[in-house]
Amino acid sequence: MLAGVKFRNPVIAASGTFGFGLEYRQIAQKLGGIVTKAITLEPRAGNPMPRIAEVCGGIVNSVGLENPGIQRFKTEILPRLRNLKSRLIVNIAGSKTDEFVQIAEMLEEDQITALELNLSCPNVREGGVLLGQNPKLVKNLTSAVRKRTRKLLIVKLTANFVDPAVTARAAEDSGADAVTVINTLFGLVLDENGQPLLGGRTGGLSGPAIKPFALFCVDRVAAAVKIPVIGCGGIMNGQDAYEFLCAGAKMVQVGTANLITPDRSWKIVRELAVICRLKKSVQFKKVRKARCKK
Amino acid sequence: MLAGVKFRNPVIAASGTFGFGLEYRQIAQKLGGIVTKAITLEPRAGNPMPRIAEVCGGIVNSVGLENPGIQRFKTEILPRLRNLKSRLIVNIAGSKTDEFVQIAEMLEEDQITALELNLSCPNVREGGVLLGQNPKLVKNLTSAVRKRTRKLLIVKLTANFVDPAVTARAAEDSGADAVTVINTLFGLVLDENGQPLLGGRTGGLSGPAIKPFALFCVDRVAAAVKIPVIGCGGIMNGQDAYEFLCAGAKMVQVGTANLITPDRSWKIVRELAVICRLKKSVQFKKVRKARCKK
Amino acid sequence: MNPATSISASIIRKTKLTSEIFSLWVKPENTESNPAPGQFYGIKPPDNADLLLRRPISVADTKNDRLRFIIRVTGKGTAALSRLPAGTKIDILGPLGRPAPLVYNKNVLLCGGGVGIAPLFYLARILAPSNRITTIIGVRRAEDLILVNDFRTLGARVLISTEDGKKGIKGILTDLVPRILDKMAEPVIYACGPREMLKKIDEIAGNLPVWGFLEERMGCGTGICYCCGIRKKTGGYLRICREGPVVNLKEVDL
Amino acid sequence: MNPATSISASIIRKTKLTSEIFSLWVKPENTESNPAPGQFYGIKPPDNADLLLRRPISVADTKNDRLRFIIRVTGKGTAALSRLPAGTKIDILGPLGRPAPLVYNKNVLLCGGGVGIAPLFYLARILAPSNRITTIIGVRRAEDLILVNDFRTLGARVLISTEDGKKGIKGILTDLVPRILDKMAEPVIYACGPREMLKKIDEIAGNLPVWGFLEERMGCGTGICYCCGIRKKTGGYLRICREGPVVNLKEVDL
Ligand SMILES: Cc1cc2nc3c(=O)[nH]c(=O)nc-3n(C[C@H](O)[C@H](O)[C@H](O)COP(=O)(O)OP(=O)(O)OC[C@H]3O[C@@H](n4cnc5c(N)ncnc54)[C@H](O)[C@@H]3O)c2cc1C
Ligand SMILES: Cc1cc2nc3c(=O)[nH]c(=O)nc-3n(C[C@H](O)[C@H](O)[C@H](O)COP(=O)(O)OP(=O)(O)OC[C@H]3O[C@@H](n4cnc5c(N)ncnc54)[C@H](O)[C@@H]3O)c2cc1C
Ligand SMILES: Cc1cc2nc3c(=O)[nH]c(=O)nc-3n(C[C@H](O)[C@H](O)[C@H](O)COP(=O)(O)O)c2cc1C
Ligand SMILES: Cc1cc2nc3c(=O)[nH]c(=O)nc-3n(C[C@H](O)[C@H](O)[C@H](O)COP(=O)(O)O)c2cc1C
Ligand code: FES
Ligand code: FES
Repeated sequence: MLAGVKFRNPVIAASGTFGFGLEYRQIAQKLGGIVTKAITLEPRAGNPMPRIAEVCGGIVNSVGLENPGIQRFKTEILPRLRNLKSRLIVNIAGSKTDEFVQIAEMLEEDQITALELNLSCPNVREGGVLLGQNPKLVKNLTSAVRKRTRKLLIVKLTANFVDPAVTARAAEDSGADAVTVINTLFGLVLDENGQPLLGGRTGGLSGPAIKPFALFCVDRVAAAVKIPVIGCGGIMNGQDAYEFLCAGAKMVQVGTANLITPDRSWKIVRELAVICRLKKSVQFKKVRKARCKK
Repeated sequence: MLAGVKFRNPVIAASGTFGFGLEYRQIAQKLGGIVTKAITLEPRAGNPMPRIAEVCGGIVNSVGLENPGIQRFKTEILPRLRNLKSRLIVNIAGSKTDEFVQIAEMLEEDQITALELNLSCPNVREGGVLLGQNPKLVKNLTSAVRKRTRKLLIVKLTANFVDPAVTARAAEDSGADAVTVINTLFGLVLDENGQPLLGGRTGGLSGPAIKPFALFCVDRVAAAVKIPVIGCGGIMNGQDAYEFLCAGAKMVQVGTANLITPDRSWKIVRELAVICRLKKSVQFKKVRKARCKK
Repeated sequence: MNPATSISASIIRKTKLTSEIFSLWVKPENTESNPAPGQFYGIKPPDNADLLLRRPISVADTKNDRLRFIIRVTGKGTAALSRLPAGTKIDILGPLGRPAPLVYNKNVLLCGGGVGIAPLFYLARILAPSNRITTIIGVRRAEDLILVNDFRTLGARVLISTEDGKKGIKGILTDLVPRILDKMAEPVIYACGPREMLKKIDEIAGNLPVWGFLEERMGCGTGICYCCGIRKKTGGYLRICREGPVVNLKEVDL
Repeated sequence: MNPATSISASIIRKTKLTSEIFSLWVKPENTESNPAPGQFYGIKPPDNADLLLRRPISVADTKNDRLRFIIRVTGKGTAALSRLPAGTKIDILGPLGRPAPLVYNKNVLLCGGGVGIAPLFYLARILAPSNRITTIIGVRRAEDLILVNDFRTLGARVLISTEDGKKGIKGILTDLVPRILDKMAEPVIYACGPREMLKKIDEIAGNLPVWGFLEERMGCGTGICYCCGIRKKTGGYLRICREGPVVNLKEVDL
């Protein structure tokens, strides 16, 4: 249950790590939902190869925004996602507020439950600063999209060089229904000669390596806003998911783990169910208190 | 060589991970230098136990600022560090600008090469915001200390919720001789019941898990300032150290690795020497270019 | 359809083929898997937080329900796999990717550079009964040669190039290709090896289609992460793990 | 002085003592190490990015230059160690910490809760020739008992408490302490086990000093990270790895 909408279970496949849901529909249906790879107004080619590097406790990716654009998403992909038995969330990216708004307007299809605004895109107007690093831009963007969509509106926050509690409040104040915390951390990977390994030069760090930081952010954001927090970052198993719930998340997103085995999120659903039953969620309340005392 | 001062080699033991240099003097002497554990004006007890948790690819510590205070540091510890054959850097922490300044004034002893300002302390006046998250505070603090010390002045930056390139510029503009990039990332560790494991509730994440993020920050800061950058974060071996130099650092600090084996930094010195000889540092130039094109 | 679930398999035989290359015969538990030539598996290195991702490894042969992988140690993942003794259980995901197209009654040319010859062996075994097969194996040092006799046993003609000149012709694989192609009627070419080699062969082949077995650093191996693209001549990328790994080289920008 | 360099050691014998506890005899290479009772080693679990830190493990015995460790599997590090076969090389750092003070011609009482009895065995072996030793071993289930006969072989009197009542008295270790102490002249007490047990024993002992073997989560084990403090009654912390692990319980706040 998120902002009045029911989900089969609290585990969602994170954007960019489950394609568009076409490859593993049978898994997608068993999850709480799936978030599509980011969609932009125009098609994007993405970054040059290689796009992925393995690092200690995680991966760094520089896929970039490769996607067919909103038009082809609607004509070629959406129809194939019809009758999906779980919630479909579309991740939207753009470089201008206007692009986000246009895409949002084009996604009024019933089969879509929510839009997730991806704020980790370099913002053209502010010289390399990410949209998501500027609370004012977050506010403007969220309000602008809010006015044009009746879908559930989720804002996906970055914790790179910005306090996500601040941007979360900006999103909340502007009508967001929920926030996803966090996106990847910035990462640079050099090869043995000290040269950048990734085609995109730098990338985004995800996986277990970012889990303690992501938990910190979720805990902090959950204390700062009233809208639900979707926890994300390094969740590899049911225990990890449980910890995010204890830190104050209402639901979780699983990213990197899907790359290892496509049914990993479904395994996490089952593991989490066992743990929650065991703990009878008594712990939840305790933790919540521990957090609030802070 | 850092801001005109010669170091035996480019590897320094990072603050908080080599005590006060008393425990392993024989190793301390072989390094470029050592940074002491943070010193405050008054003695501090630090956080309750447990103070350390192991996580994937790293550790999260909540030691806090346990230290005997500047007075006892001067009377009990400094004399025992006399004739150290490497550079002694004192890490200073405080909750007010004034505290930093007072400590700086008390550390005019010849045996100290540099002061390192630890900006990762919650700032009392700004409601939980870290000193190091606010460029204006960084500016004021650095200027204030700069006026009172002739020592090498190093500012240790945090990359938690702030762009270290921005605070690095603030430090540079205010007379800092170098910046250390980065301190630990925020981290929360929960136990299997979802309860905070650390006595201090939250802590600082260090070790290999933060290396790609730290490299990103070093690369970014090195492009933003002219003063030398000391790279820090997840350096476990010579190759790691080499990568930080390639990313634009002039020297490196080794933290977590010292906890595993006290002579690890010395091993890194030797490994780094081999690598640099092999690569004849041709690579350095190439990388520098790659960076600047960005 | 790619499988969503990984399977447990036991290493039943491990052999060292050269100083750098080893062969694993594995037996998947409780499943039948019928990979086609060109397909690969994602092999999970032993549990270590440093080795999160699966390693894509082509099927080099099959026997009953057993799979053969031939692996060159190039980094920490393959090194970790090379240390596993027979009897160890490993976690594998597959078969993944689109198979190589099969042909009948053709003159087939297989070009394998280094360990790239491995997936071509499985292809050769399937094609051998109904095609005439010529194989060129190119390696740097004679001691890096693998599978030569296995190909001969299939009835294939085998040519060898070594850079040290100690076996076959002295030179690189692509030196041999023009001479061989000249003498082949309507050849069908399959090639696996470094990008430059594939590129060269494609040039030499002119209008003939060349089926290249491509490699790229992979995230998922299952088509969901978009990490393994190769640029299509018509624009955009195709995913090597999903639309590949075997592609018509005419259609991509190498 | 704590060593700065770790040493390589071979596991020469591994024995399972109970379902959870195993014993390792290891032989350090190229070094003599003469740990004293109460000291410990930092044992590096096998290479895995998930297991960065050393595990502090007390010396349970020595023989020539060999060291015995008795380890209970409580988490992933000790589990990983328990899976290493004899012959494996492990990386150890030590001896670390301050030894237990030794006494002569005394009535010594050793109180070991669970695997806490392990370091007391080494102490007992050193003290046995010149002291009268009484040992109390407290465990939950009779099958968790270890070292009982070893202590008897040293000539020590051994008393047992089990919570399931299947061996010795039914109850906990501290139930036995008052009765034993009453009958001992000028006893010297050493205790190792859970904090509550140490606390209770210290209370029971009144003015008698109790040498407690303390545990805390450690970062370095060598005194440089300040992660392992215990509050001193006089204020501030002492480092268990450096000023301990054996401390006079009267001086600390348990
Ligand atoms: C479809 C396909 C089939 C393959 N079949 C075989 C085979 O049959 N035999 C064989 O020896 N090798 C094969 N390779 C190459 C093999 O996957 C890599 O050599 C291996 O992943 C390297 O892993 P590592 O841990 O040893 O190296 P590291 O450099 O430590 O690996 C780090 C990361 O980079 C990836 N990586 C590094 N090099 C490559 C590469 N060349 N291709 C893809 N990913 C790479 C790894 O998978 C890992 O994620 C194949 C590759 C692909 C894409
Ligand atoms: C001085 C000293 C001597 C010890 N001697 C012995 C001994 O002889 N035999 C024995 O079985 N155990 C002994 N212990 C306890 C042993 O160190 C822990 O049980 C072990 O570190 C747990 O590691 P793990 O990976 O299995 O558990 P995990 O819970 O996975 O460990 C996670 C982290 O917490 C630390 N940790 C967890 N529990 C403890 C603990 N109780 N004490 C210290 N660190 C802990 C680990 O070292 C590791 O860094 C001793 C502890 C200390 C401090
Ligand atoms: C290969 C890859 C591609 C991703 N693409 C996107 C994306 O398009 N949009 C987005 O908001 N997040 C994207 N992410 C971030 C993930 O959705 C997720 O927030 C992040 O990886 C942290 O979670 P994890 O540690 O579970 O992977 C991507 C992550 C990976 C690994
Ligand atoms: C146990 C511990 C204590 C630390 N104490 C301090 C400190 O007092 N002052 C400080 O500036 N940094 C402190 N740090 C941060 C380190 O100096 C270093 O910046 C950080 O750990 C990242 O480097 P690493 O990944 O190599 O450990 C501490 C780190 C650890 C692990
Ligand atoms: S590796 Fe993920 S799409 Fe190919
Ligand atoms: S564990 Fe580091 S000081 Fe004791």
